[in-house]
Amino acid sequence: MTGQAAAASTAAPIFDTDELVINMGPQHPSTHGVLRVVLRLDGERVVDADIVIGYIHRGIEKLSENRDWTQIILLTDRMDYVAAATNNLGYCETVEKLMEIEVPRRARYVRTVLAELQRIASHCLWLGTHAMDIGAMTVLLYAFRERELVLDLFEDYCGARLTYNSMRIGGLPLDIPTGWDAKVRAFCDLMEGKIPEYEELLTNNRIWLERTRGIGVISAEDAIGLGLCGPPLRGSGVYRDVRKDEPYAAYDELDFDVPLGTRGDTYDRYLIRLEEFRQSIRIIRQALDGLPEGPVMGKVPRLIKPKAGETYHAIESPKGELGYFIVSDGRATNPYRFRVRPPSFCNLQGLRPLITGHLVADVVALIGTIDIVLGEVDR
Amino acid sequence: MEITPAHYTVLSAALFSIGVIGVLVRRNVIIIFMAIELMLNAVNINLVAHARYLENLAGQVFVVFVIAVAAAEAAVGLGILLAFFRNKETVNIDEMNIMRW
Amino acid sequence: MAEAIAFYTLAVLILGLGVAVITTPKTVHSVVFLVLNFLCVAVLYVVLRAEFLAVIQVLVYAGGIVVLYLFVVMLVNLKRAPEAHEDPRRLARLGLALSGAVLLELAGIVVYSYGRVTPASAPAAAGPLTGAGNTEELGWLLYTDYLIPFEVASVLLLVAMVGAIVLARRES
Amino acid sequence: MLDTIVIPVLKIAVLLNAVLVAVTFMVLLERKVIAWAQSRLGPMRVGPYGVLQAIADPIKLLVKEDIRPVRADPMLFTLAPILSLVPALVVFAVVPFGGDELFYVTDINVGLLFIISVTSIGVYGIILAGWASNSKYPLLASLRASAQLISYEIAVTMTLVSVILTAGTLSMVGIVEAQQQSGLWFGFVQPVAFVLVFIGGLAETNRAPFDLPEAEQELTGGFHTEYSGMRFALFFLAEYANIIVISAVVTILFWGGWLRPFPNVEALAFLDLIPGWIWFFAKMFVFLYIFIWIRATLPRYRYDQLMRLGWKVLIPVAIGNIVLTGVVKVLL
Repeated sequence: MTGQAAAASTAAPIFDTDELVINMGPQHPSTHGVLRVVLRLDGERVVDADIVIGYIHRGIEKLSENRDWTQIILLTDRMDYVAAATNNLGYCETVEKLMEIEVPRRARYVRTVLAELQRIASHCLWLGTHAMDIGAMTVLLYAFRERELVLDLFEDYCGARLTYNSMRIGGLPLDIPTGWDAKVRAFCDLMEGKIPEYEELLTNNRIWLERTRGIGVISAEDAIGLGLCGPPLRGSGVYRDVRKDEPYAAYDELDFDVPLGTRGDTYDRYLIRLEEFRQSIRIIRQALDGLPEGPVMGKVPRLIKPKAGETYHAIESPKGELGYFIVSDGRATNPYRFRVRPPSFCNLQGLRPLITGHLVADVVALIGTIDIVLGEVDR
Repeated sequence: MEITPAHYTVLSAALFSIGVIGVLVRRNVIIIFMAIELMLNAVNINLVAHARYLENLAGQVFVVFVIAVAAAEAAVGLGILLAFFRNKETVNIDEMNIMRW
Repeated sequence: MAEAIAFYTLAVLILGLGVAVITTPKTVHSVVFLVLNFLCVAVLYVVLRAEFLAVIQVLVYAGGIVVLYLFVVMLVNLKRAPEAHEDPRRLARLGLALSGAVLLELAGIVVYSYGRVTPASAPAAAGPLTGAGNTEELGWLLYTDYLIPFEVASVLLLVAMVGAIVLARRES
Repeated sequence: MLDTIVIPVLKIAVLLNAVLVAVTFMVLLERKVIAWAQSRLGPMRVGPYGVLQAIADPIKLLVKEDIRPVRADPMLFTLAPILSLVPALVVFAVVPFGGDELFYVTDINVGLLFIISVTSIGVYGIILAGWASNSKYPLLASLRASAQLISYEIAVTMTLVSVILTAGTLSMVGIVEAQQQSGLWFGFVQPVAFVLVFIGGLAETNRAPFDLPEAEQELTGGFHTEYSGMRFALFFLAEYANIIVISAVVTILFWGGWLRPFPNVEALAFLDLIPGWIWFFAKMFVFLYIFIWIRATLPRYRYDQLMRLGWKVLIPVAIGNIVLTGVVKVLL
């Protein structure tokens, strides 16, 4: 074998077959964390994809089985770390359901406000990164500018900006600070003016339309079959929103619409999330208007120790249906079994059928459109 | 130190011979194509040089045609090469001994 | 004097790069040498007052045709060197000898033809072609005296284009 | 001796330095303008309002560690950045910054073709960089880049034919003089050609929305993924030098180069107080600004859409424009 032959065979035999295998991630600018996608390409077209997860698996579920019930709230912060408040909410409500604790009405309203603020923050992050993946860099900065304001509100409320640990079993640790509701209202007014700014940059932009219309189409049957949830499911026109179907917190007392898509493509999912901004603002305003007086903490026993039993409870996190399944054996001060149904993980199921047949450039758009957080996928 | 057409002709002849060596000695078809391009260029040098010294632009016109032919040759030749490579995984001219596949 | 310096420098470069093209083991390097060779030839055209051709040489040859070669070289990434297969019927030495014969023959022609013309009658003293209008004159010739060859060339290019697409397309 | 060697060499030296300095400030301008578009401040630390960032960046790149992947092809890996920078600088030889002989290195009778052909050499830098890195993303990016460059080169060259038809010359100075004689900038005579050339210019310089070869989100940085330090800086310089070239060429071909607005209207003669080169740089600056503005605003095209735009829209329109120009030229 001559030197050249040796060089040629050690150099990745890229064009030996007609397929090229490339490894997207875990270090890649647009896999939103440490997702790894092994793509088999024919030219630039994706023939098949293998999705590898587990790079930030921290064993949160197992850890939770060795923590007492209150300590787990802090762990849930670290699952979907861009939407910690909804994670807290889901967990606390599940335990409350298990223990049949009555949560004061004021606490439920404040929780709703927090959850919707969190939805705005999470969608801001999604919008910015999704647009950035498709190359519109300015939207990223605009969206993060508004997300910053939400984080400021959270900081005002609980002192933390990312991992809030903002709820307790039975209610809230703190009542809202004075003047906080006025600040939230001011933010809502401001945010309402900013949504058209994003829309101006994207919604009718020809390049944006070409990059998202008809890309990653998924039919309603397929979406249900794949177990998608949240905006990807609603983008295909399936009416499913836990806030409406199984109301929790104060959603049954508030009025809002669930936006639905018709074509089930990336553009529809984009429109839905933009509409959810508006709906969230609407919910926050109603909740603040109707904010009842009263305590924010219900009657909770000193030692939280649910009686033996199991329960499943789901909420609508910004990314979809976030469910907690908890088994208590009634003896220990920790759960016997703790299991999370993370929306990001379920939606990630859809990635492979979505990207197959599309181009490499679409892969990043489609990873963006299902809006995953790897912390939640791996847990 | 005056440069005469003879100088250019000698240069052209030498370059042409290099091309001939390439075609006759190398077995990689791509290299052989490139050697042919060298020969075409040798011819072009000759044409341009004589166009200048005979004050007749016809030589330059022919260079334009030669370049056009070279482009056509490269396109078709490389197309055949790619089609062949897809079937036999080789660019060795000695292994190109079949008339059809 | 200036022309002599330019000529000899370019001649050395052209021949050296030409030899490099056919001797380098790596095909990609060959292509790079070929580009450099063509650029030198283009400069030689400038010396010969054929600016338009020089530019065309760079644009079409260096910027177009050789890119095609480079593409093919990159697509045809070989597992084994094409030279590894030795055909016993192939006679490289004979090839070299034949090439030498061609060179000798060409040299003979040059010596024969230019040896007989006396320097006085040689047209070597010709000055630069008329001024700046090289491109215009060339265009004029192409569209009048050489119109039919020009059209034939364009048809040839069209055929080549269609042919290349048909050949390179994958049968599915 | 003085006229044939000393003065041209001096001009070249001044021009090269000016271009390189302009490039560093162009980078600063881009960072600043994009920052303002995104409601940020941009570089603020080095010097007042970050002005000295333009000096700090090259210094940083110069002293950075130079990394060459083990399996890279040493010769081509070194050659590629050079091959991409040199053509970008060489074209400045025929760009006239003013009407006086002082403002251009040379005026050759095939100036415009010279620019087209020399920029077409720049593609080698990109292809070879991708190939020599011996890495998949750069290879993919370099294949994209070369296909893109060649396609858009065809469109731009086709379009320029109609400008050449209008001007009747290939000389850059001659084209501006033709605009002076006709009293009308070619931008008004050939608006379609202007738009096509500008779009093609965006694509040829790999700028947003056609920046696929360096699409960070898809290809992790494109063909120069494996490059670092000064080698990377050479690609960077080449890209921005090319942007300046395109802006200059567009200014010369369509917006009268160094001519003041309405060059034939006597009433505006007072505008001649402003020297031609200032007009030139002002116009060029507008285009540089538009380049940056577009980058801050638009998403990126997908590869197949880019190719479709090039082959199915720009080239047919360019051919139509040639035919139209020819017909009008014959009729008038």
